[in-house]
Amino acid sequence: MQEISLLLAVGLNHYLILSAILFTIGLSGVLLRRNLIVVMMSIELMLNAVNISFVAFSKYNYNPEGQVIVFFVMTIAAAEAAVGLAIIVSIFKRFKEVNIRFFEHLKG
Amino acid sequence: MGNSSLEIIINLAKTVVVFLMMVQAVPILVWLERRGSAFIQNRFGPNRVGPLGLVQLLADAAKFLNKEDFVPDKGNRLLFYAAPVFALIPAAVAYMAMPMSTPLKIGDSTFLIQGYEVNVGIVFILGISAMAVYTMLMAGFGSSSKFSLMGAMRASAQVISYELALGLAIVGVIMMYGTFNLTDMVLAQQGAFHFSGFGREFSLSFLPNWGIFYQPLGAVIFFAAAFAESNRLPFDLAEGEAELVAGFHTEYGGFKMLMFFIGEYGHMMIASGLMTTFYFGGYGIPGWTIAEVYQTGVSIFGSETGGSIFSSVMHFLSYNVKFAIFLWIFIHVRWTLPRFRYDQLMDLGWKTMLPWALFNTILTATVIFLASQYVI
Amino acid sequence: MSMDTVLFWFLSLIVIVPALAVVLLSNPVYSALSLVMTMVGVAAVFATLNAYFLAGVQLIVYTGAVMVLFVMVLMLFDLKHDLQTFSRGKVSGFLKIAGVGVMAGLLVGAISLATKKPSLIVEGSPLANELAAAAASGADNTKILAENLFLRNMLGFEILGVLLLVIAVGTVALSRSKGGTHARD
Amino acid sequence: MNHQALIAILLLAPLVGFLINGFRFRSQNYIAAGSIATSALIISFICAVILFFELVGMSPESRTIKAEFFDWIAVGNFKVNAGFVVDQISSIMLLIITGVGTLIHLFSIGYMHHDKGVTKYFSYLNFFIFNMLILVLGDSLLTMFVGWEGVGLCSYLLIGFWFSDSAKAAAGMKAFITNRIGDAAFLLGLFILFMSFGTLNFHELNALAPATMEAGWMGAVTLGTLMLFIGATGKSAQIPLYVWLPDAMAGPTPVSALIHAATMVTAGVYMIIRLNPLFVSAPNTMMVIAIIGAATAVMAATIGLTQNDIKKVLAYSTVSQLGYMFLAVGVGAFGAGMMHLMTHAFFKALMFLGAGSVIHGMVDEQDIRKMGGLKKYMKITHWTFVMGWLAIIGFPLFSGFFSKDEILWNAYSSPRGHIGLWIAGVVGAMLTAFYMTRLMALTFWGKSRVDQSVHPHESSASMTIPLIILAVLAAVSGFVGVPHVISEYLGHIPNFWEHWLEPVIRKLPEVELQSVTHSVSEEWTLMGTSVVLALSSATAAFIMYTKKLGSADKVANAIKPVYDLIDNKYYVDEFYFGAIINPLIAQSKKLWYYVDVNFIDKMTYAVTDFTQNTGKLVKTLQNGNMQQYAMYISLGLVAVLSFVLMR
Amino acid sequence: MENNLVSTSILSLIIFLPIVFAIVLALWPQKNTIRELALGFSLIQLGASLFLLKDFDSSTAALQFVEKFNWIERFGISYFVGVDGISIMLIMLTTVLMPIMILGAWNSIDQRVKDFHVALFVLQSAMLGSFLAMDAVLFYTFWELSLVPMYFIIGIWGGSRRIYATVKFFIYTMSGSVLMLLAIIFMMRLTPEVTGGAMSASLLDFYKLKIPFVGGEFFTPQTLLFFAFALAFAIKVPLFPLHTWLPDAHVEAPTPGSVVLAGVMLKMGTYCYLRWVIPLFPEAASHYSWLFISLGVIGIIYGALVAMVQPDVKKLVAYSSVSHMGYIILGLFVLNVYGMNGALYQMLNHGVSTGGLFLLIGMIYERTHSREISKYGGLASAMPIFTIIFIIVTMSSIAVPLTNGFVGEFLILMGTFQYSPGVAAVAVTGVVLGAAYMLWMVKKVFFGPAGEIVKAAAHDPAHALHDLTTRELVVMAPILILILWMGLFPNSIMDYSKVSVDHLLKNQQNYSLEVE
Repeated sequence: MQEISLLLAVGLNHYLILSAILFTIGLSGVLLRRNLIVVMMSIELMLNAVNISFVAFSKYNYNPEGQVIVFFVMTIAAAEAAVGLAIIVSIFKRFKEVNIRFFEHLKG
Repeated sequence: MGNSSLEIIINLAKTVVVFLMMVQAVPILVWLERRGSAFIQNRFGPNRVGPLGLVQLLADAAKFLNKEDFVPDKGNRLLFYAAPVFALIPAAVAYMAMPMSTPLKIGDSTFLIQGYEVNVGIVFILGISAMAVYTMLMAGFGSSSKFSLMGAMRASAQVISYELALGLAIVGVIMMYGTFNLTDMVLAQQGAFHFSGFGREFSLSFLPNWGIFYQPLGAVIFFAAAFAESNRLPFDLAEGEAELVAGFHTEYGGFKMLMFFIGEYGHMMIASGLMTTFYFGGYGIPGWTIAEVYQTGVSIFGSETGGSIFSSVMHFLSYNVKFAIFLWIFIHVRWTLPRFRYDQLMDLGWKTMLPWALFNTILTATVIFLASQYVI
Repeated sequence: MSMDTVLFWFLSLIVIVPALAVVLLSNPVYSALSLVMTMVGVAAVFATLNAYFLAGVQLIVYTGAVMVLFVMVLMLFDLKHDLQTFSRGKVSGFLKIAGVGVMAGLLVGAISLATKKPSLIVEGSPLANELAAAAASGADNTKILAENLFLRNMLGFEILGVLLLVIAVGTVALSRSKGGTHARD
Repeated sequence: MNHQALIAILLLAPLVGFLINGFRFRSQNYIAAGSIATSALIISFICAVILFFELVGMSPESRTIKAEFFDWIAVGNFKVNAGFVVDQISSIMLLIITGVGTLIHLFSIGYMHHDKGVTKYFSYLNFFIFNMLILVLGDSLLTMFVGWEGVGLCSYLLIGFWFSDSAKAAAGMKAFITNRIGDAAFLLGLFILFMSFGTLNFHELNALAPATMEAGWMGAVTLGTLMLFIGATGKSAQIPLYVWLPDAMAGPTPVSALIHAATMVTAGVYMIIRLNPLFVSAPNTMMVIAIIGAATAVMAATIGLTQNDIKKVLAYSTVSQLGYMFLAVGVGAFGAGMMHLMTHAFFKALMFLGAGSVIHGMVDEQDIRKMGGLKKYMKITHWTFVMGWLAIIGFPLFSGFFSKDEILWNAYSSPRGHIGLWIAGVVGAMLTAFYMTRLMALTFWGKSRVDQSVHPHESSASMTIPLIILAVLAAVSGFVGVPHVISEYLGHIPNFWEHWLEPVIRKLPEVELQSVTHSVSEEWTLMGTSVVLALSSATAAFIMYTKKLGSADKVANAIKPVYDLIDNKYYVDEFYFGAIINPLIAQSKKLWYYVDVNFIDKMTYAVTDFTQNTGKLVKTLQNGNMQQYAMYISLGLVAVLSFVLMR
Repeated sequence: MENNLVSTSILSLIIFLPIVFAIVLALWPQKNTIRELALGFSLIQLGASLFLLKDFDSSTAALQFVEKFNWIERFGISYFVGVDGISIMLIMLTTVLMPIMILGAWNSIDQRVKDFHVALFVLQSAMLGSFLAMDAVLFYTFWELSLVPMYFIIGIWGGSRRIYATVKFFIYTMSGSVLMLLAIIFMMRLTPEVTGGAMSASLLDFYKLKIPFVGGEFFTPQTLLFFAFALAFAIKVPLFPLHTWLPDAHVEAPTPGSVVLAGVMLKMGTYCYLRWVIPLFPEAASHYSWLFISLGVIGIIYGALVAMVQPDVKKLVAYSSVSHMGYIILGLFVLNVYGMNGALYQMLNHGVSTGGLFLLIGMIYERTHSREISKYGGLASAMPIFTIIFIIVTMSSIAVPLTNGFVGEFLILMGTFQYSPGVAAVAVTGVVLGAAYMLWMVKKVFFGPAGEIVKAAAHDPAHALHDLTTRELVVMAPILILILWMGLFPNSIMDYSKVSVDHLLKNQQNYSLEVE
């Protein structure tokens, strides 16, 4: 019964777990993928996951601040993508590849 | 909800209907375009198959369906196939949010004459239609052809660029009406021209209360941007249909090509619909308010249901008339204006329209603020 | 089995399957397109959470702009000779996968343990009532958001504006190419 | 004219002379420089004479003139004024300094007239006199110390006067540093006395001197006075710090006469006499002083036997004579010590000036083996030198005879004396007679061994007049303190000296005095013995160095090892350099190299290296692989999460 | 004391005038008048400090000319400055040396002149601030601020190994300060028990603290705090064995840098012992005085021995500084009236005489561009006036009576003797060694036959060794006057500090300062 009700009564938990799963998927992408663009996309995934939990909290706590944050996050994500892609493009121009190991050239 | 299953069924049916409506409008538009262009160019156009060449379209459809399903050798099959399908979806989904008439009330049930009502309709439509870009990109990439890819790039860059101007033009409207809801906007444009502000009332009885009178600049920008959004002349750089290869769908043929056509015309329809809704009173009839129409219907049919049906029908007609006019303008413009150069296109988008749209936004905001705060 | 429940499970699938595809598919173009799918799903999730405006914005910003950029860039690069998909290193690979797995488990466990109570706001308190009333009418949702954004978080908003300006300039500077019709030097 | 102004003029006159000459130091006008300096000294001398007669006019018990100018240092209980005092002891010193000083200044005019730095020379001389006056007039140990160091400084400057000769500059440095060693001990003594008595004022210290004799070595008085005595060994060139004085002969000869014979080197003796009540209370110190004095007297005299440089002979003679003075004060014969100080000042200044005259006449030749027979070339120099010679060998009725005899008698007869001390004294006297006669013989008598190119000549009047005056003084000054035994036969000449000093000299305690009794015949016997021995040794020397010139070498060859030892000055310099100075420098280099460069810096480098190595270690984590960074972050997150959950 | 603006805010004026000057100099458009302007400014500054000296009341130990404003109220940090007998003379030393330094640097600094003077003025402000600050945080601010201009002075205008030297200098001093900052914060957290609740960084409140102390145990608050402070200051002093930065810094620094480093900056360390360490941690200070006395004595002898074998003049003087600073530490930690007065006096002496030596070395370096002792010799014939002045300053450095050095050294040794005769007996060897290395150097450089450099100069008229110019004489005149004046009339200067020192010694266990 317990399990069925868990399946049926969708609440905050469900959204948070969805968010958590999405987040870890994104994280694994960041950790494992070699393609810089995919890594950035995984970062977007993580951001989205967090956004979901913000919105969910916002709804279940009746607090619109959560949505404001999401708004901000989106804006920053867009900015990040722009800059990130610009960097990636310049890396691509230099190396004709977008492997993340090219960033190792930047170490001190 | 007691009658929820019924509503679900009816709503689903409604979506199908609206989608079919949209799809079916395409052959008509194609015919219209071909005939219209023929007249403009002083030729005959399709006139052999059926009366006035109307059946030509069916013949064309048959031809499309029977054409060889050609896939470029090194192309990406998945994307190549997915692209035309995706071309349809955004247009259809967006179009469904368009309010086309007053709700139909039959008994306890109310049926909206639109696919579904979205609270933040504008945002929704913009968001969905923005996805059209992927179509081009997928097609361009999937074709594995330089021309396709270049066309896709150009087209998508263009779309993204003009989306800004488009969106900013709408901001003025949104501020003015204070809502994202399209139906609310239509309702706000009822009656004769009047507004209150600066501590007094203004009214002009001979003008309808349309957005175009409040947002002329916005309307122009929106309309121009809409052309660019739908990749039509004078902004069809990506395709260069008349003289170059056909842009991102160079490699396409047959039914897949048809789907792209449908998608493109769908965009045109969305643009026309939005134009109508934002600036030309939506489904409203100039000089005849919704309540008056409803009352007339009630008086004619003697029942509220009848009044409702009458109102819906009348407004649907009104909407479609305006809609058709804008569609015609699209077609007309296509065959009358020359094409921009690509850098001119970008300059226009970024250096002319965007600043003006910004100016419009700021002007609107200032006026609204002043009107609400100060008395003349 | 209400509509919401069905929608949630459906959308979960819509979100998670493409998300997995993003990470697992070796062709980055497919990854990007899968991500678009996820974004749309997330937008839908927002909509189920009554955040319609955000859903729209999600569509406009993410699918309409950000992801387009990604896809464009990917297509521009046209990475035919695909790279090695996953990073090498047995130990670090194991650590990464284990870390992610453990984190997923921990997060899920933590969430299901921690938030038995759906709301963090004391029910029946004036604030809760007020907010509940505000939230009840979906129409006002956007307005509340707007008020929050432009009244309480004005500074943040302005800073974001500045950030965007900086980003714009920075991006132009970064991607300035040599040669071409617009070349300056 | 009040006393304070007199003392001020006395002090300031040389200072003003110093300043005037100092500011025009580039001038080569030796007449101007000399007259400025000399007149400053004459002014001082006049003041000194006036002050002396003021004292004479006073009653014996209250013979002090005090002058205080300003508070110098006043911290806590410690207060020292710029205070000066003229009493029986300092007045004699005053007269000697200003008197002999004037004569030497005068002599210098002639001696230095060809030198380029003559003005500088005179300014230094005046400055020396100024410091010497502070030394003797100061009413406290600290004021004395000011002069004490000041004369050291001047000595340094004057020894190194011809600084372009590296050896001469080194000699100056050696003098200063050796003196500094003594000064360091002097400072310690000063601290000890201040901590025990709470004052550094001579009169107060003397008044506070304990009545009972202090036994043992670690008592405040014994230790304090010992420390002061070490200071005195430095300044007065006693064992073990005498080594600088022979080297100090590098300076101009009048400087040697003034500083290294007549005045500065006697400062140690003067200081002990100044503090005689205190020293009396410390018999152990007195014993040490006496032994050191006697030892120095003998040892320096032996070295004097073999020296061939005329000034070096005189220098060792000075060391030896100073030894006599210390022997005197060591046995409690402060009066005798003081008297020998005075007579020595006269005859040694005379001999140095005479030597200077010889050197001048020989055009800077100092080696006595290249002289001889100078008697006929420089008559005045010869005869005045003879006076000095007679005085120093203790020829009866010459000044040296009285003072030296008094010392020898006291060395034997004093309760703190000892027959051994007397024997040492007599041996010293014999040796003195021998080497002085040798000096005379080799320089003035016998055949001339002068180089053909050199034409010896008598010096000018400005040089001979001081010689004559000093010769007279050397001859007759002994009569101010004629011993009783002799005065009985000379018409009862009163012992002015004893009367003059009596109020300020503390007698040895009655207990001790009564423990020894000596008869007059003993005194005669001893006196006779010493005189006879000295004169016979002088005769031997005369014969060896005039009649049988080769015999000296034969003797030397006969006792070769001893001769070599003596000829090399007992290898003391070599010992000091080998055992102390060179190891010190070598160890310092090692210290610097091992401690500073290799230990402390290496330690700090170790710290920095540690930081850097840690950084390098951590740097490997920062390999540029961003996914690994992300991994660390996520692992950290996992850790935090697990911690939060498991808690 | 009139209540006009100048007298009530004279201390702020003295601290911040140099900053104003620095700003004016930085903005000054004409490049060729910078030196004159800077000199004028430094003279104004000297005038201001003389004004302070005139109004200073030497008969009281209380804090005078106090100014106190809240700075960071939440932590009780205030802008709190005041002057008493301990600091007044160091203020004078700083302001007196400043014009001398500027005049001395007239020719030796020939590039980035403006920057140099700006740095110098900022440095002066920082040093004055740290002497006058009565608030721990304010003090720390100035203390750290003083490093920055010095860093640039050595790093920009220094010799060939300047970067090494300046980094060494900076890291050494910084690392000490960090501990001090910790200690200050710790003490601030203790202050509520004396102020009744509010936190305070005021030194006067620190004085009231009773910090627990257990003799023989290292890990007691007072002992730890004591060592935290003492270490910071010991590095600055510098106390053996933390001295190795000093020779490097001195050798590489330009002449004015060396002067200010030896003249004033080292005094900041010793001054702070007197101001902070001894009154704040009385039990620990007396309990561990043996340690500092031993280190001081080792420093005296070690510095002297090592100085004796240095081939470089500047390094020799630098090591002599180590030796002299050892005397000061010794004087401070014997904790009696002689030692402390002597130490305070010796701070001034060392500033004057070592500053003078560095100036003189700078003058000769300008002419010959060499500091190697072995290359010199016979300089006295070529430059007699220079030689005379050098010898006078040397005499001051080796503490010959009637120069200033003697008074300080004598009092310190006397204090040491009172503490322990044995220690004094060891320390007194420093007197001998001091004479040895200085005279050795004088002999090698000035005396003897003409050395390499003098010979070269004789053959080459372009590099002729001309004697001191008028400007250089003017630079040295105040130094000589001070040397003799302070040697002859020490009371005229010690009178300003005696009351304060007495007060400190009498109430060492229970120190407090009144505010006038």
